[in-house]
Amino acid sequence: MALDKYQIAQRIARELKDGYYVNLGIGIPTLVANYVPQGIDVILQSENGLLGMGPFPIKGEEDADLINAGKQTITTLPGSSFFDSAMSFGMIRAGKVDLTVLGAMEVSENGDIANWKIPGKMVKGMGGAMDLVASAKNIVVAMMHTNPKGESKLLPNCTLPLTGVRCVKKIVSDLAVIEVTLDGFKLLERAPGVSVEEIISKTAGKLIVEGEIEEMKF
Amino acid sequence: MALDKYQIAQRIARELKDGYYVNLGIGIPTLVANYVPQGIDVILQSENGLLGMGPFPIKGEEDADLINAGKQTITTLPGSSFFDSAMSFGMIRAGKVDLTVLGAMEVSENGDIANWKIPGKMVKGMGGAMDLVASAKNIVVAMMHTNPKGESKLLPNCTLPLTGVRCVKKIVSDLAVIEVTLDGFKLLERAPGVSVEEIISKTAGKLIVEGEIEEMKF
Amino acid sequence: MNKIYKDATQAIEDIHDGATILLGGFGLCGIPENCITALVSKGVNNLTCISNNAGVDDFGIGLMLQKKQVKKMISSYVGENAEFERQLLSGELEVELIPQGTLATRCMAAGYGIPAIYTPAGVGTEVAHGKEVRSFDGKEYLLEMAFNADFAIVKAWKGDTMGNLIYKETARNFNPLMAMAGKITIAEVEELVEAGELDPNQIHTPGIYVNRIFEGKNYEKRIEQLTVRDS
Amino acid sequence: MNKIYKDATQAIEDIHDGATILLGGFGLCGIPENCITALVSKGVNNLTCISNNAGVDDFGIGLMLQKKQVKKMISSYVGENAEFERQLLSGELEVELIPQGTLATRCMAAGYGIPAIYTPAGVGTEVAHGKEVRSFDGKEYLLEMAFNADFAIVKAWKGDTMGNLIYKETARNFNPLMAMAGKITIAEVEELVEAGELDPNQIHTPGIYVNRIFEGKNYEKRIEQLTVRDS
Repeated sequence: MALDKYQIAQRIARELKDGYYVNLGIGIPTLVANYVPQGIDVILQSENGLLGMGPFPIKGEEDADLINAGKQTITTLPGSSFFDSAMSFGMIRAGKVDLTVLGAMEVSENGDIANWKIPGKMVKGMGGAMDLVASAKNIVVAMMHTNPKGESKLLPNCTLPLTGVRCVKKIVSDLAVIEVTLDGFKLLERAPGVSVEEIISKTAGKLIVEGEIEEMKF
Repeated sequence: MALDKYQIAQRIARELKDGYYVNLGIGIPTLVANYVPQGIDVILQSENGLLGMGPFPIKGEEDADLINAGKQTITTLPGSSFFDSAMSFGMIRAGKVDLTVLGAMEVSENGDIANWKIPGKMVKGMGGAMDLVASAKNIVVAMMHTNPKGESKLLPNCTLPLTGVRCVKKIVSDLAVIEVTLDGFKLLERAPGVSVEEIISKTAGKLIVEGEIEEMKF
Repeated sequence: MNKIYKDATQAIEDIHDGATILLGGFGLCGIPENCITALVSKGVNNLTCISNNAGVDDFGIGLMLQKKQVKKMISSYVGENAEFERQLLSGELEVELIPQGTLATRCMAAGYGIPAIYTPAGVGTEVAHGKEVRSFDGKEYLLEMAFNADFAIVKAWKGDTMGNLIYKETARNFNPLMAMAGKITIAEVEELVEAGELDPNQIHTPGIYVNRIFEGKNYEKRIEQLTVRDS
Repeated sequence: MNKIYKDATQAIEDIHDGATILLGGFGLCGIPENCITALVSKGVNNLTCISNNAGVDDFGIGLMLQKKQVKKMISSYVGENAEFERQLLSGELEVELIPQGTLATRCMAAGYGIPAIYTPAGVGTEVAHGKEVRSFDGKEYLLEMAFNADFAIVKAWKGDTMGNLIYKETARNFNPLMAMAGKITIAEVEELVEAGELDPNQIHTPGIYVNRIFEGKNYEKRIEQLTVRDS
């Protein structure tokens, strides 16, 4: 069984370590916050100017001046701080954010990522994604392994306009956990019940498979 | 009679306009604050991180955390703000400070200034002076016309290491008010009882004297 | 010295056709609602607007787009605005998309008298086209220029008669950066107080950067994505 | 996550001979007194110290100079320190003098992930020797590199257990800039409070920049130039 989006988030949450500062993108990455392992403190950074993002507000207590980068109403936690967008991207560029999780339309075997534009179809803009991928030491992509037509999104080369080059470190898809190495994609784990053969067949880029590939447990 | 340091400050104060943000250097420039014309509001910037510098504190009310760039204990005024040194020099470089007054050891006829170092004798450092002279739109120098040996400090070229180039707009010395033009020093006013001839004889750089030169009034 | 203006209409009176304007806010959060309304009423045209987003169809900069007052939009993210997309696809509207951190830092650079900055954002992408790429310590960066804008229009929570500003929560975002970057900076505030009422340790934008200030009215503060939990 | 240290001795324990250290403060205002005392006690040597000033003979960085712990001093202004002058003239101490705004901005650049900045300060002077000069819009600027320091040691007024810092008055000066610029940042504070006790709108240095924090003791806060008026 392929993972659902909650399981993808849950698996990514295992990458968290105590004291990590983490930036979570819109979509599946946002869900990671719900699966922070017990006994671990992580601090969420929202690039519109907040460290220490808390959960959604209780109904009726929403505050228009307090939103995250996805423009959702949120709350703060004890120890939060607000700052302007220059400082926010300053700390991102300076490598102070330990883990960045974001979605992707395509990832290439050398770690390039495309997630901001489909020429002629979609022009929403890159927002903060280009800054994040150009700066973060540790970028994990949450994505579906294939597009709705069944075509692989893990490619030898991206076909869409790039967001950043040679930056993705790890991919957690509905089918697998994959590390991006200097030699290409490397299969680390497979989704429960998903065969190595299926992952190979759905990965267009070079995929390294070495030894026994463990099944993820939930 | 040559001006004393208080009269130099008093004459410089006539350059102030309502609403001006002003940075006053150490020494005679500091005294300018005592002669702000009536009916005019100026805001003093201290480059260690304060806008709205007030007078010295009343004895016993001094605060070690509240000093000016000369390291003197000071006070704030209503509407003051504190900021860090990067923002302080940011506003200086961005040209937001309307008038900068500072001392000089030498000024050349093209507006170069030297005021931070005497090789082999004095090495205190430039502090914020190089940032100020490189950035300010409007720099007035308060200085003695000659050194203790009677040698002119208004030169064809500076002999000491420069603080900045082509930046001084006006000089108020004990003898004269001089504008720095593209063609050299231009005599604007003379101290009460000081002759044009004396000023000419004590100015080593090219001095332009056109028409009647008015005497300053106090 | 008087920086106090009666209202938005008076504060934006001299904004002319063809002006370049920085507008604070992120999404609909912390946007200068009063000034946008006044710009729409005034009907000034051919504007170049620099703002992180372009509002929604019927709020924020979207209101100016509807009236076709904007010639060029410089933003980082412009989704969620159908009229914007229509004008963009029809070629009526020029759009320059730049990374959000680059947008923020180009404002700061202007306010700090730094003519250009190096940033890694966009290296190897179409954002790098025509730009200088330079390597420092083995990493590549793009040279990006400070903004040069005629006006900056920002929204703050509190301000005083000297032009000092304090922002609230994430409504801070681009506002302090843009406040530093305009040749003329106009600030609308929810509450305008006398000089001395704000703690000088807590000023986000010192008054030296603010030319005009007024107390705004009738803030709607629309929420773009209302997300709540039950308990 | 624990950023809290017992005292200065513990917080600076791993500062090694030859380290490059940024030290906050302007004159004797806002200097990390506890950490300086601990560095003197520890006797660590061959340090490169980056600080706006070098203290006075018997206070601040002057204490480290007396013990000859400093190999190189990078400052903007070093007057009022006889022992400093002696070591400088005798060649025992290397000194690099840089404009104050350049010093501040090179710290900020490090904290903002900007590898280098352009500044007009020092163009045409000996500060420009060996540096790239570049013209933007007809004005010349020097290229100055971001600092790359092993440690930053700063002093704040209040801090919380997450490392968030608030400075008081002009004791802010270089502290927030250096706090952003160290590979490891150590903050000493006059009062250490629990997370949640500080207003998140008023944090000057967000905790992400601070690795270690402790509540300092026995602050002398010496005044360098006591100037008062009678009434």
